[in-house]
Amino acid sequence: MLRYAGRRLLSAAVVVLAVTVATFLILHVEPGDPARAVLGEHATAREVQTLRHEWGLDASLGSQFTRYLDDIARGNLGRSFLEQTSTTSLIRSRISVTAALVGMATLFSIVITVPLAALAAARKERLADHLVRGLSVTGLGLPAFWFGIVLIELFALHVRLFPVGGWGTSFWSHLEGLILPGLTASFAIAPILVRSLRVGMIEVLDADFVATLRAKGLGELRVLAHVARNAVLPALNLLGINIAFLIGSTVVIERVFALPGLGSLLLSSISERDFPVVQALTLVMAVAVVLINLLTDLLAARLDPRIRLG
Amino acid sequence: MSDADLVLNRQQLIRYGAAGAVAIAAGTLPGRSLAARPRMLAAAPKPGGTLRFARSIAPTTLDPANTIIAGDIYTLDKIFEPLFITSPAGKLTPWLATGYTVSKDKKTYTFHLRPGVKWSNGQPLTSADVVFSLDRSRKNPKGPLSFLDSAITSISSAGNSKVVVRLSAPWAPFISDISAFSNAIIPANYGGASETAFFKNPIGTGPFTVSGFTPDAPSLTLKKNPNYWQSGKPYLDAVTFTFVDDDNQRLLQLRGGQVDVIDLVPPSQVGALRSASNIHTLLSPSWQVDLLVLNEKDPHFADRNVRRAVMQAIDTKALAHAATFGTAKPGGSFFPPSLQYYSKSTKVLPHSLAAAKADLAKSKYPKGFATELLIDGGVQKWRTFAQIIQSQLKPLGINVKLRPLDHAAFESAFQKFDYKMFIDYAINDISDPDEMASFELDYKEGGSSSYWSSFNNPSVTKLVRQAQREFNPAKRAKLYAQIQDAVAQNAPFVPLDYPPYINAYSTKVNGFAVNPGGAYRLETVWLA
Amino acid sequence: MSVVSLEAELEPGPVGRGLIWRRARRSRGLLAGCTIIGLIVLAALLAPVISPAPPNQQDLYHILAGFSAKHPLGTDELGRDVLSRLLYAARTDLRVGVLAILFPFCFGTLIGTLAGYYGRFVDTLAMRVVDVVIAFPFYVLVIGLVFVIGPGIRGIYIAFAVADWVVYARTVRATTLVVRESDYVAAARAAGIGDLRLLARHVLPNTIAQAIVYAMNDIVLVIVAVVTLGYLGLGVQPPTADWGSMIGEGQDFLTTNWTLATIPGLAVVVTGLGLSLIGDGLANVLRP
Amino acid sequence: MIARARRAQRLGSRAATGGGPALAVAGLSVSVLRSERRYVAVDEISFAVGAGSAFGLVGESGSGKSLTLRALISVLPPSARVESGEVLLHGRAVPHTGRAARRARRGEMAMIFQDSLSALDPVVSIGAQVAEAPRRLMRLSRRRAWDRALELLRLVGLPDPSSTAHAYPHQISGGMRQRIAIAIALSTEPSVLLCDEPTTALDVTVQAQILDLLDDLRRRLDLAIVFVSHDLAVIRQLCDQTAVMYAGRLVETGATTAALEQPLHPYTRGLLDAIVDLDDAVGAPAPIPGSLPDIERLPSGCTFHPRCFLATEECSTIVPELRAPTNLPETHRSACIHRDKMVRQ
Repeated sequence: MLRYAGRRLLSAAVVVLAVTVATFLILHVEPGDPARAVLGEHATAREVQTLRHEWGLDASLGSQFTRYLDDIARGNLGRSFLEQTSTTSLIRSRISVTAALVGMATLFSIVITVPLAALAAARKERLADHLVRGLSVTGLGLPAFWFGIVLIELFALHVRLFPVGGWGTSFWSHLEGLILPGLTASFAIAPILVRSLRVGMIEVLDADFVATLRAKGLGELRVLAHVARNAVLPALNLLGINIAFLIGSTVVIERVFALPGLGSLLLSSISERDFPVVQALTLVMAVAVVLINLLTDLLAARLDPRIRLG
Repeated sequence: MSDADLVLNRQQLIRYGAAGAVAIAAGTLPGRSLAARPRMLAAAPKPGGTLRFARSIAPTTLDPANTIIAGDIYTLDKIFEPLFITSPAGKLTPWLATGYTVSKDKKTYTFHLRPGVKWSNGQPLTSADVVFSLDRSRKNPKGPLSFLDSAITSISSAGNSKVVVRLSAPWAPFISDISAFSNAIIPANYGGASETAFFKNPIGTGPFTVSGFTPDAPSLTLKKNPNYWQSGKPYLDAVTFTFVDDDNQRLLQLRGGQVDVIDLVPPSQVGALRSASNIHTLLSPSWQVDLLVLNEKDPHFADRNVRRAVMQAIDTKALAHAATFGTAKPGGSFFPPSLQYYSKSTKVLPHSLAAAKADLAKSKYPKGFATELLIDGGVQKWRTFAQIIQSQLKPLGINVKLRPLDHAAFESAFQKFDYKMFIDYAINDISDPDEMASFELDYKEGGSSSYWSSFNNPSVTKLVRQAQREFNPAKRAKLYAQIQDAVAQNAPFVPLDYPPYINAYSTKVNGFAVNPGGAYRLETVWLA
Repeated sequence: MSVVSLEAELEPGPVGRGLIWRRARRSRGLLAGCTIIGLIVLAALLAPVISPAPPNQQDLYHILAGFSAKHPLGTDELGRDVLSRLLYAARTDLRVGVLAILFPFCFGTLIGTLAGYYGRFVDTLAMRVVDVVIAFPFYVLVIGLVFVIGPGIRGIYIAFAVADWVVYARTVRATTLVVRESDYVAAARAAGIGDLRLLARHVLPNTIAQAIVYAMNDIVLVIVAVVTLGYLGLGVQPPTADWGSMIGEGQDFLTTNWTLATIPGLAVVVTGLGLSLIGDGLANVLRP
Repeated sequence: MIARARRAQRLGSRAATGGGPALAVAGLSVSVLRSERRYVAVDEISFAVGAGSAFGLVGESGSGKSLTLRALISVLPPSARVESGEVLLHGRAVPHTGRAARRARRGEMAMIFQDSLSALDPVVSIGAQVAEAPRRLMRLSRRRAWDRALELLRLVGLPDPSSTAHAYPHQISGGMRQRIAIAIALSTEPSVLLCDEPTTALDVTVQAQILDLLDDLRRRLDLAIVFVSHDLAVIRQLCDQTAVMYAGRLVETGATTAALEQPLHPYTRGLLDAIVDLDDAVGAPAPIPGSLPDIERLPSGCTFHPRCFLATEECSTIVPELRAPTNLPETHRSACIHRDKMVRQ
């Protein structure tokens, strides 16, 4: 197992490097000039040029990239154009918010997915199955801001159970502030997981060992637990991918609930063409995504011994 | 709309319930400003308490000379103060300077500093601080507003309480330029600290101070400045800013009682907010005008008749009513009504499809043409404006295709003249109209080729430069009236509307007011 | 002699053509799904006849009006009739939704099957490319695309073609890994059937179920994604109506006129329901 | 022996609830849903098995014998349903479906299947699967449940229980897997063990070991065994009572020796002739003409008549009863109107 993880970490480094190169190229090709964005409309061409020179943007693309690479090698992720601070300090203060949000969303989506998928599979083609289908499709069709605002109206305004938004100061207020956003984010992932787990469980329910379990006299819940463990593989893969998408798309959730996470920083730095911050964020997110994929594969091998780690 | 009606409303609310009040409110309240509404019971201000303020943009720096972003300006103006400021009613008011004397040739100004003003660390304010601050601002190569001080040749102190400023030529907007936030006064040599260290724990003359400022933090707390020169003020002990960029979320936090004041209330919510009994909505006139800019480098819009046809085809009354829910006044002159020397009698081309068709017939493209409208796709308001303009130009045979881009791509497109029409807003940062007039009409010197419209009318440019040197208010008013008429007749751009600043706050907040530049001084605010 | 237990109505291995058709006709879910989607397509085609007003006709003095005889579903922020826009939007969304996922579905499933079946080098290479695409920030890609090919619907197809196939690849690979180990694939390989025929006849029918189920969800995801892409200049350009933009425009009025965002949202949900019924129905029919 | 001691203590409690055979089946019928229509797959089956004895159920594939077993232990597939009849444990009737059915059978009835690989959960370790029933149903602590599992694995003859317990089903041989399936069945301390052709998929040598194990367990644990198979040799070795099933009906019942030496039904005679008798070099095997009818199109009267060498006109109209030939004891019955002719041969 360790040898496999080692080899995967090596290939992960290659992936992260590839992502950095791709982002660097596209960013520098795209329209929009960060110097102009900072100096505003009244700045003269000369002023813009002095700032571009100060940031080294007037050098050739090649030399800019080599300088960027050895900066990363030395652990310096550069300074933000827009805000007079290093990208690492910007990211450090926000990464815990996004990580907590992604964690909470994953937790909620698992807690929602497994029982619903089990119910739908056990009652195939009957009322419960169609209700679960309706629920999950509603989760897909209606966007995050819709659920967010409805949850706020219900649980933060009418019933003052949770804060309307914001990250709060103490650990408890962080947690309190994450319930509604986590739930909203899970509505985006859970529907896809429910569908896949349901199909998986229906296939497993036909397997003979289910008869053995029932013959043993186990209750329906215990039987479904066994079935879920066998059917979780494809759903686990989807969960791995979706967590990666979730990291990239926390923007909407962070905006709707005013959470100071990486998502809103990513969108603002892209729209202001704050290259160092975008590149630093992409690097961090790429590392997170690759680690999550590795984790999913290791978990899959752990869950299903038949899978040989190729 | 006298205050009595508002109280009546509250009683009706109790008697008829929310639904009844909404019907009454929607019907009776005109779409105009509720600003300057005298409180009925002028209770004495109660000191103490912390104001919780949810704002849309977080500050990235507190350095007055190096920023133009709203998030920074409306934070640092609580810490640093200029010699003059603009009052909520839009008037220049002596602040750190009690007044000034000017030489006969209008080229030398002597400012008298207000006695007894102390820095937040207790040190007295001296002329050396003023000289240091103004020189630092005007000589800054990267300063977004340093062009305002281009007329200054030298600044020197005359004793501890006087400062002498020499100009290269008479310059009417000078006092207004001095009132810009970029000319706020900071201690000489940053009070002995390094520049970065200074702006992390700034020392100012303003009503509040901040310690350990970190850019882009989710919240920021300003503490009361014990040495503030206005005795007894600020009433508040502290102000906590939280930064929430989603409009709905800011509003919900106010309704949920999580904050006391919010900024940038979306116009669509103003109607609903009127029915909320514990929330007050404040619409304050601004120095902003939303413009549809026509690119004269494009053959169609080089033709004056086409531009006039476009201006007359657009029904700004309907646009303001629908797109801003009646909160903004329809466009007329290219000067916003709140700006000094705005002329009510500008010869604006009235909206009339017939006149538009007539002008188009006289142009080189009588049967119309296909064109493109560039907008910043991320802003809902511009998407709505664009679709209205698109459908209002259709009857002329002008088929408009929309081209929404993300913010940075949008800016770089029009700044490279890579557009046919585009929508954006122009805003004056100071009370003097010269900033807007020269920036938008002085093709060569304005710095933006007439707001990227390439409008180059020598007679208009002459008027603009004349107005810069005219000190007699009546003569200056006449010059700006002529300028506004010329713009209205030549239509380099179509003024669409004048959006107000819309804030909302809980009824326990008193003394909150916003000047046309969007700034709100918090030393007058107190919590009931 | 193997015991033919009564539940296994079919012999293991590939599913005969005739049998698929017979099972398809009998599956209630599939039928219900087809009727829902059929009704929506019908409404889209009959849009010019049914809708009370032209979809783009603005009435700036009657914005955000409630339900009325003239406007059964009210008017939007530009005074346009919501019902008409809803019907015309069906045309755009179904077309964009289905076309946008075709390439990802086929390409992703192909890559997933090959990676899962052949393993080792092919698998590692494919999965690392997948990791790169997943890790890449979608927004930066979209803005780049707008610059290269300009705004409009083409951008949506390319954005999804570049970014969306990875989900299919990973899902299909996971199930292929398991199917590859099963007895009848080993038996078929032992019987000397070529890899290609074996993949098509034996492996794919078993792994396609997960891909189809996801594809049906994916169409809905495309329709909703049009909102965020629209802000950045990609996708359906105003004034053309589409559900995604109607939901996005309705966001500001959610607390005052909640129906503006909710009605197109429900339209997407009903379409999603129909598609998911079809997806599950197909998955059942194709399952050996 | 630990097992015996515990059984004695449990036996006490069960005896009190009324005598009667460990398992009795009265008029059991099961129908199956095929393309929107229901067909009878098991028709009015009745038999009984006393504690410590083994009952054989013989028939070709598709005769409904496996479905019968699944009906007894109520693990019928969704498409099948019990139409009528009763299942009695120690004289007490037990419900056919639902939670009550499962609770009534807990600690009473267990079952093992033919394909041992697909009968075990592939992703759970063997020890965990054996310990699951003691842990979940008998509320034993984790430690004691694990010990019980090792004990059971030793009971079914596994050489090294602790290492096998940590392995997974796909890592061990067919024979060993079947022993584990038996261990799992025994983990619920049943009094009745249903076996659905457990040895068919195994090679002969392993088959014999499993049969010896079952026989040994029957005696030592006083188990009632129902053994389904199509292999008459296996039935002769293990079972003292036997029933022959054809197209969902019992066609002959009786002591194994009687039924297999002096068959009273032509179908049983045909089955015996189809066996390659190693010591009888001369007689070539004579397979029964035709094939098993499909339950959707069953022949009228006696369902075997199209393939029967004794068939006469009435066979296609009269539905034969299962009873002994004239003036012979009811211990050996046959469902054939010409049963008396079979006696003479």
